[in-house]
Amino acid sequence: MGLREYVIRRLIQLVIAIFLFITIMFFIFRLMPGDPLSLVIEEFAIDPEARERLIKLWGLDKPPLEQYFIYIRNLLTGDLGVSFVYHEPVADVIISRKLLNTLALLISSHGMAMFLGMILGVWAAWRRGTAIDMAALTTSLILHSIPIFWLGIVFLMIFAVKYRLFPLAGTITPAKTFENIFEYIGDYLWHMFLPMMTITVIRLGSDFLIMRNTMISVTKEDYIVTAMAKGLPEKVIIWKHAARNAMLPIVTLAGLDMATVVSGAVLTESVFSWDGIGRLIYEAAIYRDFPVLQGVFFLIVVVVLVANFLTDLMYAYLDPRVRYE
Amino acid sequence: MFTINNRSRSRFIALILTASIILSLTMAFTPQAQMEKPIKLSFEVMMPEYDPVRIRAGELLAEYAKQLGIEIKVRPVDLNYEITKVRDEHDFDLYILGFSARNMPFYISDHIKSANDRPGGNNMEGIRNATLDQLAEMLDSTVDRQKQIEILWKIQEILADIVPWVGIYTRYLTQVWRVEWQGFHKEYWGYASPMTWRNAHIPGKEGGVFRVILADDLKSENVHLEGSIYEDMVWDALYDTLVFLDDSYSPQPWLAERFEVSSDGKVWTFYLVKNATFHDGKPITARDVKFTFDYIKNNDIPGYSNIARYYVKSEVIDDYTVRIYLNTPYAWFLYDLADVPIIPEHVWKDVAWNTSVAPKIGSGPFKWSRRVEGEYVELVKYENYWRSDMPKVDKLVFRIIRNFNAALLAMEAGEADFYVYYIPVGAVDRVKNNPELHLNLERGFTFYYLGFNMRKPPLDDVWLRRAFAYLLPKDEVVKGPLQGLGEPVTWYISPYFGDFNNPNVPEKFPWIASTSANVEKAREMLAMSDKYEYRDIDDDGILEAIPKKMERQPQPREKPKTETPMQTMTETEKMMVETKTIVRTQVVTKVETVTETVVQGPSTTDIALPVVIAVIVTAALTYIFARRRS
Amino acid sequence: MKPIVSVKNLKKYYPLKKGLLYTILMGEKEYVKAVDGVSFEIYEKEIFVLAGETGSGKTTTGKVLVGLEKPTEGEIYFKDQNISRLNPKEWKRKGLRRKIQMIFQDPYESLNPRSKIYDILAEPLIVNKAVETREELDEKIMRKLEEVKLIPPDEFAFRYPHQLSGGQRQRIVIARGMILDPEFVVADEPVSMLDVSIRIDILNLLNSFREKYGVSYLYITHDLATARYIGDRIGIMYLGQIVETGPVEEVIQNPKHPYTQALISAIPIPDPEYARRKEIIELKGEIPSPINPPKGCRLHPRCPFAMDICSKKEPPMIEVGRGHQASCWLYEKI
Amino acid sequence: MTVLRKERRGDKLERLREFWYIYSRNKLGVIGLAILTIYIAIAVLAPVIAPYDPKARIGSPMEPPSPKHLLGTDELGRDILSLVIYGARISLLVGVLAATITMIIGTLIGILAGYFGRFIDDILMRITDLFLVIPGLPLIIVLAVVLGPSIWNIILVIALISWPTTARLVRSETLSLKERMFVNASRVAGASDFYILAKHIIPNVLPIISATMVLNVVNAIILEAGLSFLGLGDPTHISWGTMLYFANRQGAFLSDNPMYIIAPGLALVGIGLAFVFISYALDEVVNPKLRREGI
Repeated sequence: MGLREYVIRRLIQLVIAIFLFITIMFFIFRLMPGDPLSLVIEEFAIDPEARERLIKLWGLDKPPLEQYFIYIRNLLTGDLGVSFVYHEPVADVIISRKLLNTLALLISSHGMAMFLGMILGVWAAWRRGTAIDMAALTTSLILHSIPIFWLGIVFLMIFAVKYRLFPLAGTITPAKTFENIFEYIGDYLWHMFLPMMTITVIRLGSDFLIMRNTMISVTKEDYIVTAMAKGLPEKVIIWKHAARNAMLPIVTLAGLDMATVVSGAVLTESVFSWDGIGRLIYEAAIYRDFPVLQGVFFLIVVVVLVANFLTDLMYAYLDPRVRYE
Repeated sequence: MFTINNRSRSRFIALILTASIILSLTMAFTPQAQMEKPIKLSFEVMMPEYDPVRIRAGELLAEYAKQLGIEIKVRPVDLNYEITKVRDEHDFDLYILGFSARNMPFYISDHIKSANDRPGGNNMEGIRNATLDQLAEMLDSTVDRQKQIEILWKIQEILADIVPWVGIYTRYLTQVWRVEWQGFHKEYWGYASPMTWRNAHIPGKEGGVFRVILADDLKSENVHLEGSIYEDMVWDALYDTLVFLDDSYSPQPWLAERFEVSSDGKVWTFYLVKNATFHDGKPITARDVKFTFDYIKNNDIPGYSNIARYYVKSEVIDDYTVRIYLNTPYAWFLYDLADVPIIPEHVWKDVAWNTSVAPKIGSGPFKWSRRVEGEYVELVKYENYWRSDMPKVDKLVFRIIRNFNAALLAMEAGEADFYVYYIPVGAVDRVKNNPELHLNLERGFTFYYLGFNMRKPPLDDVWLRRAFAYLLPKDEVVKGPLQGLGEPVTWYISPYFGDFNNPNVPEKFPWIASTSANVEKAREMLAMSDKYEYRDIDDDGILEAIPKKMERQPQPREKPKTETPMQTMTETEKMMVETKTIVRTQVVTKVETVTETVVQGPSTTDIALPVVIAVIVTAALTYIFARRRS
Repeated sequence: MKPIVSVKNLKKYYPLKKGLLYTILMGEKEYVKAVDGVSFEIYEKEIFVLAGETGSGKTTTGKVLVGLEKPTEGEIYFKDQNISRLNPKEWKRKGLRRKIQMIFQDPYESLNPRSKIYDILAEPLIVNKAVETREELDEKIMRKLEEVKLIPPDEFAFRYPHQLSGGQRQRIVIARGMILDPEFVVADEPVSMLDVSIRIDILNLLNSFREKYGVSYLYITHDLATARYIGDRIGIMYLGQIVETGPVEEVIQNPKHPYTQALISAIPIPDPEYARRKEIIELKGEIPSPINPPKGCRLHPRCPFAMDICSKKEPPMIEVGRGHQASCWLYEKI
Repeated sequence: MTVLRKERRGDKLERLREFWYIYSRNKLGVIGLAILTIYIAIAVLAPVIAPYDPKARIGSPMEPPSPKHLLGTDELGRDILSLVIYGARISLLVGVLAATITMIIGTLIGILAGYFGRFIDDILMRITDLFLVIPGLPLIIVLAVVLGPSIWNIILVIALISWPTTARLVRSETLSLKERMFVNASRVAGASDFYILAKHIIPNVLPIISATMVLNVVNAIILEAGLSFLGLGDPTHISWGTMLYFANRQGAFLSDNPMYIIAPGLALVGIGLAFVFISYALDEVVNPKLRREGI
């Protein structure tokens, strides 16, 4: 039965989903009251004529439907539009230092959380029911219920204000001249430490739980029981047999859990003044920078949908039991 | 009871659901008949949700209004939403907004013209006053300062009389610097001024780095693109202007060592300093000045709309003399010039005005060095600056810290030298008690006010608006949420603008002068109304406004301190008024007929979502009910 | 005698889920031919057995008969009334729901674990508006509980299914099937999930309803022993078709179709005498896919007696005894 | 038959007792329930417990903790302890209401998709997938801006974002339930789709997803706090999120009273914990496959 047909079908679904998404987003953003110029009025008494000129310049005077068609047409040619605030093509706004900052923060923190979560999860699952497991479990449940921004503030209060161990804001020491790349990286990591720890700690809770639960079910599977019966050393069984098989769900979930990841990024970046995509989203919403908002959402959704698609394909390819339905 | 008839029951439920939805929809869209019936004094006051002080101000107002029998719902909203409702849809009762009115004397005409009482126009309160229209028209074209003052004084009196809005409080500009630094100068934004960048230094120390905290990143690297006030701080250091505004807010020569104006006020001649150069070493000549203005005019650059509007052409007399022609006498021209950076023709002639990363060859005391997006902007001293005594430091670093807590901590830690932005009240003591920091409070011109929708009865009653003016606990707002970092507003044009402020206003119009809530006075105001009778007819503790018959004229003694504006006018003004009234009235009546039919119902956004959801749910339910396996 | 139910050339195909795109790109839709041309009659007070392996289409036939599935082709008559094209609403309006009922196989699965026995039994009465008052409802439920030998009824009525044993549950399942006093009941392997020790009781219970109320049954099973115990006539199904039909005793004692013979020879029989007489017939290979069943006789790739014609033409039903028919080319000349 | 009816009530009680028996063996669950009870008591009895009126300005601004004001005062001189106590009301309201709406939307869509299948399923699931993918907080920011800040809008918006997970779960449960024999049995008995949904599907779906529903409460509470913290909440209501927002805005960070930040945060953690524990325990009770010894 056709893998090819399955791929084609999923591909078409993917395209439809993306199209549907950008349509919904476009109109939701247009629902927001005000235009990019509304904010200006509080700071400067902007001349009404100048305002109308700008509105025309940005094509906001056209009916929404026409704007939509123009948007779709531009999108098909790879043009995401021009930011109202930055006056740059949206792609340039997004693919910038901000994106790198966010990626660095998210990858390091989530990688760390995953790594620690896995180790702790495996370890706790193996000692299931003991006091240690119980303690780890309770801790992870507690972590699950801490608001991420609050933890960030508390970290700042303790480590940045009280003990001055880490900087309060920013990604590097401003205007410092770095001797070499290592010095720069060191400075960058020093700035990243607190936001990274914040996300790691919060994330650790759920990663640990997932890993622990998968491990528990994996250890009940026949091949583990067989391995135990064969008298293999415990370490070998845990790490070579059980953990490897339990790893899959956590990796998959991390990819699919983009929504939470982005939300966490918005709050964390805002607490630590980390100049990244999360802040960009927040500001774009406040400034009514529709093109940037659409661009960022487009990027996120395409990444997630394509990731989903690839994961499904991988599964379909790897696991003969998956039916292409 | 026991016999369950599924079909009839489901139909019944579906029927009820549909009926209730239709009913609620009709109720939502039915215009409320307002004209003849008593109107309940129940209002909504909008303010931007992000500002705790304005929210508290609204809550305090509501508290006192309740004592009088006026119900006020405090509704913090998104700023954009508020502006859309207020300016574009005129769908509001009361609103609180801030006005960073650095150009208030110039722009006030924009806010009071009847013609601007249109969606999107700046006359948000719906002021329809022929006299104000005349005065505004005159103000726009009057050059003579004395005359301007005369007109502005009159405008202030009329505004204080009809009360389309009431000022509540001004917030001080808060500025912090490390005590060792000196040489700061005041301008629009207090000490974050061009002259500060040129002059700041540590006495007895050569060079050094001046580190300024920017509350936001540059949105683009182009001096012509509208950014935030923080952006202007960077460009002020990078570019020179023909004139600058001194500490007392009056224009002084700068790149133009002197200037003249023709007797009709339309032709300005500027004599440039001769040793000024751009950062690439080329001299700054009259041609560059001409190019700068032509460039603005030809591109219609939004940030300089006044220049574009009044500028006709320039004439290069010689390398260092340029003559600028305006289409009408324009008194505020010099003030505007203080904002126009002189750009080099040889660099900009082929550059589009709105490129996001434009050349940064400036004319100012600092050269562009580098910028790390989201982190900092670094400028270095331009060694060949025409003022050899400036700048005093080697480097000017703008460090971007958006979080004010972090910014203040950076100041404390000695990581920055100068901070102009919001200081949370909780942190004021901490700054004050720090011997290394100096906290400067500057009155400034930003003020926050309560605006009325005068189109909407009973807010069309001047006595009700005056009552509101009496209900505003301005002092409590200042003492409470503002923690003394500001002062009550009792004027229509800030004393900051010197002579433009009419000092008689508080004395003549006690409701504007009132700084504490005075419920009794407010009640008196209501009693004096000739338009409505304010009485609680349904005994719910909230007053109703009952329209009075038109025959009942107000008794003359009820308006003791106000005169008809016409009587106070000079003869020339009267003439102008008469000639223009015909045109005006036509416009006004036309617009009025439109606005009168505006129906006050709930806004579409308020009901759209619940309705959509309700419809979907009902549809889904009815679907389940109706469906049988086929 | 008139049949109470007669099934004529019944077909039930399930389309393979392929999606629109596949149909457009690849043309023809593919089907699982679960039931492919089945005909039989059931007479009043008769128990007709449908027997066959898993996947032979017997359960699908049962589902179509009670209206759970719609036939792709063919007709079903209930007392001269064509019920094959009716939708659930019409089933109810014509009162067929009260006359045709089903007893399910799995007593664990077929009772909602969150409903009490009382509610389970009340459901058919309520949805069919078969009772007027609460008293009547209570009374009917009590009576049925007694009839299925769950005594005293109030002991059981307010329990949850998980509080009962498997046999007791199956009695509940039967009580539910019988509570509307139906005339025809499809019993889908009603005893297959039960311990052998209580199977007889359940079968006897079914029989008692036939004696008492004259209910006819379509008894679906893969177990020829119970078929022999309870059935009057039997139809042996293979790949969606009936290959042999006739009186139960006759078909089991004297099977004609090679498939039937193979089925019967697979039954372990404790009687050595009988076992010795039996010839062992073994089929080759696995049961083929019902998506593309073999052409001609469906058994031919597996049949030890396969002839040329078997792969070319489908055999007709051939009379091999009194009321005994088999669809096999072996008997063409007889 | 009077005897029967008495028995019926007793039976329900017994079921409850049985449930409690299993549940009470789960220590975390009991702790969670205890915490929740305390919170509810605080919310209900707020006027009695709170030492001051939360809106009254009774002290000087930003006082550090003292015997008079156990947690100090805020920038308006209001008692922080009283504010935290009253904040329980809004947080609970938001959490429970948002979770309820989430559950209603999610269950409705999940059941429709799962039960009726085919194109309804296709359409609903594509929409669900889309909502599942859209990053929640940014969309909430946008919607909060669209709808304006009010506690009801926030509840609505949170529900609008959270339903897809529930819908997916309900759908898969419905899919397996509708193939169960007792559904077929009911159909043969002549029950309509509506009857089957109401009597058989929903009662069987809800317990299985109950743990998720409880978890939705935590998510809603934390989301509300996050939104409020960003300044997109409803500043006229006292919730822990808006308290943190004001604390942050007014520089409690740098003032003498860190409790302004610590206290509402801890309150949030506590309520979150209660629901997380309960959810965890419920999961073990309802999905016995997960049940483990010793916990």
